[in-house]
Amino acid sequence: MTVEFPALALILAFPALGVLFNLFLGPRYGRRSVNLVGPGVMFAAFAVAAWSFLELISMAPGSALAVTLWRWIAAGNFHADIGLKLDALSALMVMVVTGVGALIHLYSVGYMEHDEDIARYFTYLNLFAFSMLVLVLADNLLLMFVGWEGVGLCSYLLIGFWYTDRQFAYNGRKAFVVNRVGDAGFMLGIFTIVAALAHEGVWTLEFSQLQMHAQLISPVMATAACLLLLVGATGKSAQIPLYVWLPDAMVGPTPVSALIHAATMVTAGVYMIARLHFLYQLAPVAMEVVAAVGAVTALYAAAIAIVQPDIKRVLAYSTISQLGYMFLGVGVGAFGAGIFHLMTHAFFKGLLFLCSGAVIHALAGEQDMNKMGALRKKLPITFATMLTATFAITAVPGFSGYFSKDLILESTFTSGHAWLWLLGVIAAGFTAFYMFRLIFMTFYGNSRVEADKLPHLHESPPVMTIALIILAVLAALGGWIGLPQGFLWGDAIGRFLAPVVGEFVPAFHASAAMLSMAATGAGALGFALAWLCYIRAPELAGWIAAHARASYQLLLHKFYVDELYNLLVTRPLFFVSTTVLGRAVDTFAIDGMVNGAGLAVESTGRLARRVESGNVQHYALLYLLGALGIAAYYLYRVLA
Amino acid sequence: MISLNYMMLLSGALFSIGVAGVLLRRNVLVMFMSIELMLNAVNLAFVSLGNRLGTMDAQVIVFFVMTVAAAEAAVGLAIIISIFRNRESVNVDDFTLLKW
Amino acid sequence: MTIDFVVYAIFAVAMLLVGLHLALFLLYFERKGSALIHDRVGANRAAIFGLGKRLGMPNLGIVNTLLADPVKMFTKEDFVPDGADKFLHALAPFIALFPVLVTFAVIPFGDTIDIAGRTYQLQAANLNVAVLYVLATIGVGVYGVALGGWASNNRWSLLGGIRASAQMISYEIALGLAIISMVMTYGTLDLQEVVRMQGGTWLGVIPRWGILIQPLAFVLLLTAGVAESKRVPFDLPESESELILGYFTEYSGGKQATFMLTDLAEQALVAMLLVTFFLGGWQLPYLYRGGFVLPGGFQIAVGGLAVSILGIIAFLVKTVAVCGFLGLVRWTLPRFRYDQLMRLGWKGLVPLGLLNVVVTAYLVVAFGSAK
Amino acid sequence: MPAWLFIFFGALAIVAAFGVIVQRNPVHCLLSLVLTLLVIAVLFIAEGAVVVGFLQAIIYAGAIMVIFLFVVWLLNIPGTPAPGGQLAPKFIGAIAASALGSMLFAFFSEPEAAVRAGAMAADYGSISSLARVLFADYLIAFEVTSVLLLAAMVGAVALARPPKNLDAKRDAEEPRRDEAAAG
Repeated sequence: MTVEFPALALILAFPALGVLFNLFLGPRYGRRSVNLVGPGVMFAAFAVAAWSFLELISMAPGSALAVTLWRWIAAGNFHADIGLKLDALSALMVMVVTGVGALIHLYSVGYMEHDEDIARYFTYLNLFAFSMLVLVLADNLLLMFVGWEGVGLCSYLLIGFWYTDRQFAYNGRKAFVVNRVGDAGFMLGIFTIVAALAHEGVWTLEFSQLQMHAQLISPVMATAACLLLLVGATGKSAQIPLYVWLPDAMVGPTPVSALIHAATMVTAGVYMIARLHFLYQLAPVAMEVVAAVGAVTALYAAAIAIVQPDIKRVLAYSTISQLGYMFLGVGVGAFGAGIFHLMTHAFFKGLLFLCSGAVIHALAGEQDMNKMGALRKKLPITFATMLTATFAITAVPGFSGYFSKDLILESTFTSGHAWLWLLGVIAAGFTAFYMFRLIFMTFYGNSRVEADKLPHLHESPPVMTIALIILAVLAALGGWIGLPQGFLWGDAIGRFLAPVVGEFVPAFHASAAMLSMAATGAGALGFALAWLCYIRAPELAGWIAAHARASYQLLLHKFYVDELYNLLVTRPLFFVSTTVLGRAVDTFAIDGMVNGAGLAVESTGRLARRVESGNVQHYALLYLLGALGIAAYYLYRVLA
Repeated sequence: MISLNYMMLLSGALFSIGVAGVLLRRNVLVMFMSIELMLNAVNLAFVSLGNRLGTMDAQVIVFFVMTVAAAEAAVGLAIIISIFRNRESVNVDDFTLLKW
Repeated sequence: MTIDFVVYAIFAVAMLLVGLHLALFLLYFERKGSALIHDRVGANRAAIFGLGKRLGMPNLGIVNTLLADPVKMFTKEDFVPDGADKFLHALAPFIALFPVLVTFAVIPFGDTIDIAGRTYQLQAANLNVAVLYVLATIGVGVYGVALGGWASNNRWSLLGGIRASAQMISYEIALGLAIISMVMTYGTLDLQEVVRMQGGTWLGVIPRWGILIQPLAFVLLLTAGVAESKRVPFDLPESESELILGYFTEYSGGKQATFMLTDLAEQALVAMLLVTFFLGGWQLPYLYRGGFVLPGGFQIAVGGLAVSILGIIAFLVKTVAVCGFLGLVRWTLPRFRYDQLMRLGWKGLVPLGLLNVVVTAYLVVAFGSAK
Repeated sequence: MPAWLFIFFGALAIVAAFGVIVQRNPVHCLLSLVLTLLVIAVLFIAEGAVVVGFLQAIIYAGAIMVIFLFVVWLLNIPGTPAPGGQLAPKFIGAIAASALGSMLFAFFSEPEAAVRAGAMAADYGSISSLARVLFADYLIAFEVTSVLLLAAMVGAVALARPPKNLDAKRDAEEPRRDEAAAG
């Protein structure tokens, strides 16, 4: 059942207020007020969210809180409302967004302490939080799309936050454009759904309604819609083929990378698929595609991550790969598992980014791991927390990542996708390798930090470390809400989500223990290799790079995908627009028309202006003559 | 009671005189006065027709015409003054800005 | 019919004479009254060939006011300045005087009177829209002054004329508002009716005079009226200290006399209007057709004709009294400055008038007009 | 109104109207116009529109025309504007005007159309009847008219006020004048 709960609006209201304040008053009232308001509104929103969450879990499973603010669009039979709905799924998302978001806002206060433009920064950040909350709270696809676009915009604004650097601005634009491609698919998907349903006489985009009438949609249409939506998802969640923007997005401030490009926005695709699971279940083909995309992306990105020198890029590719896991999870029908991993990933990946941020902050903006090392002593808290996160992501048993990733792999296998499972396992191995490589290169070995950076090498201020510690706790223990079946309280989160996203039904049963053994083994192997290459025999890495040059270069240049896209898409596009459209069509056809019209008018005007003496009396005279003509006509009618 | 025709003829004559004044005089003020004259000619026609039809509406309309005339006089004269301030002239042949 | 014509002609002439003599009286009052107030002798030629002294006549200055001045005036050279618009210069004084004189026609100076078995209203022209008529004539009265100022090709005259017309237009509004409120009160445009309604008494004691119903309107009409007649303290158009003699600087002889007569006649007219609207016109308290009915209940029978005559006398007495009052005002108050004049007119009287009209409207709707 | 009176007033009106357009001096034109207006007011009254007639005298002749008079004086125009300007338009204009006149003449000299004489109310043209129509049937128009007058007043003030720079100049001169007064 659904309960009217107006307080939901507050969750949106607080960030909105933050935006307004930071936008209009922030610059005037200065850094302190902004530092207070920016995170403050997020904590307020988190408080409200928590309250709503408690309300929700106190109610019967499967119930939801909802509030409809106002009728937004009404066109014929179709109408869309500004309606918010908080069911299990969105509740989880809201908790993650507001919670992690609040922590990262807090962290930003410290991280951006040297930046002039703090007000603009928090304006964007609050705006992002607002849009993201709209996205997850929306009770219909259209409003969700608004949030979807909003987060895209904020991502663009924040990637290009230091717009004075052309490269950064370019990356921001790249992210935006790529996202637009995805959004186009998303929109087409929406249209497809509307068309398919309208064909059956149902005009709605509300999720509950959609679910109710989903079976009206023919499998073909469903598949089409799902694939189109998937395009959108791959754009937003940086999956093959539209992942290229995410690594470049790393030029933004690190908290942004943590919040937007790790914890929340990029998971929007997963959320959307989970939200529309009923639609995807109608289209097995689409499901397969999702799963395949996920698995391949996971492995692919992990492979690239292995060789990247830039600490944030490593994390970026790791994010892509983890998102791949999520897609894999929802792809094989284990929506709960996907969301579960989404949550844990939000914790540990957010944390990883914040830690890397702390490192970069300490090194005054240095991001190249070849210029780090032996920071263990200098940054104890950062090291500890980052290690925790690493354990979590590499699925060390007991840490949050273990449970969620395991659940995904297990569901993959038991749903009969052995090959995808294998890819996942290998990816897990890669994950372990590159993560520990990161740890080792950053915190162990001998210091390669440049001399001038050494003196002011310092642990981050408490305002940052607090966030780190809290997230570390979450990253460590966050997984325990989803234990394996029949183990203590079992898969609590799965049960919590089940009413919304449905139960996962394995095709056959396999021993969970064995499967997790395999994954963990792969992880251990990766760890061992990393230890070998970067601690035991540091020269080994260089030796491998030297001897397997081809593959090394291939990985280093990310399989040359950017260059490929450049060749296949960008170049032709530019050619067509500049040469064909720009020169031929615009210059000749359009300009010709416009100028021709102007010329015609001008010449006629040059003739007609003779009449315009500018003398009122002449006008009056002409007027009178016209009147006389008319009057004469009537007079004739009367007399004759 | 005067025959309607004569009344209408009178108002027609006044109207034509007003028209002539607007068309022939170069002095803006006099043109303005001629416009007032035309208005009054029409008012006269209104009143006499209203009398024949036994309706008060005509007189109400005349009333409104007077009000509008007052407003128009105020604004029009203000415009004339401001033009005069720039042009030092009330000769309508000098005001030929109203073209291309 | 002819007799009607004759009768009304007589009435008209009578009224005209009354107005002019009032003006003359005012002229006299100008002299002696002002002298009285200023504590000086003033006009003091009382006797011809010392006759009066021998007869022991008091030194009233009758001669030089009522005889010498007019004679001097009309025998002076009629001077027309160079470059003046001769035609208008000659026409202006009469354009100024004419409206004032014709206005006297609608002032009721008495109740009905029976002549040759017919009953006549004691009023030169019994107009049922007399009030509008008065307003119209006052409105047109502006032109004489304005043209007089303009036609004599003299910048002080022109200034005087402009001042005069601006002042008169401004105060016409207050005047009109005051009169409108009275019209609403009595629900008629016929002055005779207005006066009739002021007959009788409240509680058998208080006469039903308009001033008791509309004191504010009285004040407004008084002030605006004085301003209309361009008398002190509103005589800026002819303020000798600034503009030699204002719009009739360039006038002399008969024309100047006409202008002065206009002012005086206007003052008389204002007095009559005040009397008619507020002071019961020709109504003599406790006097009815049958005769007096005193508060105590005593009755004194009076013949119809006598009643009419008593009414006329009452009207004249009241008018003279008001004229005297205006004279007092004239010799008491200093002159306004021009901005003060306009502020008083637009920010003082007009809002008050509007307020009065609104209140009156509410009251009339609530309790019906005084009819 | 007897015929001879009508003929008198009609002739007077037409003569005065011609006076408006033929006289050289704007002031004389204006006076002729005032005369015309007054005659028209008389004709109104003769046609039973008593109140409107008096209003014509009060508002038109008594107020609006005085404003005209002010403006004429304010600009004190030379009595005879410099001759010149194209004459062709004037010529055509004269012809057109006379054509209009003759057309109207032809039109109105038709035998009186069968105008249904509505029942003439006893108080036709009285202020009460006018008020009844004005405040019942035309109330909204009436109110709108009041707004129109307000707008006209504001507009007139805004237009006729001298441009800013003039004020500025005057302010600039102000202190000097004070010094002159002091010295």
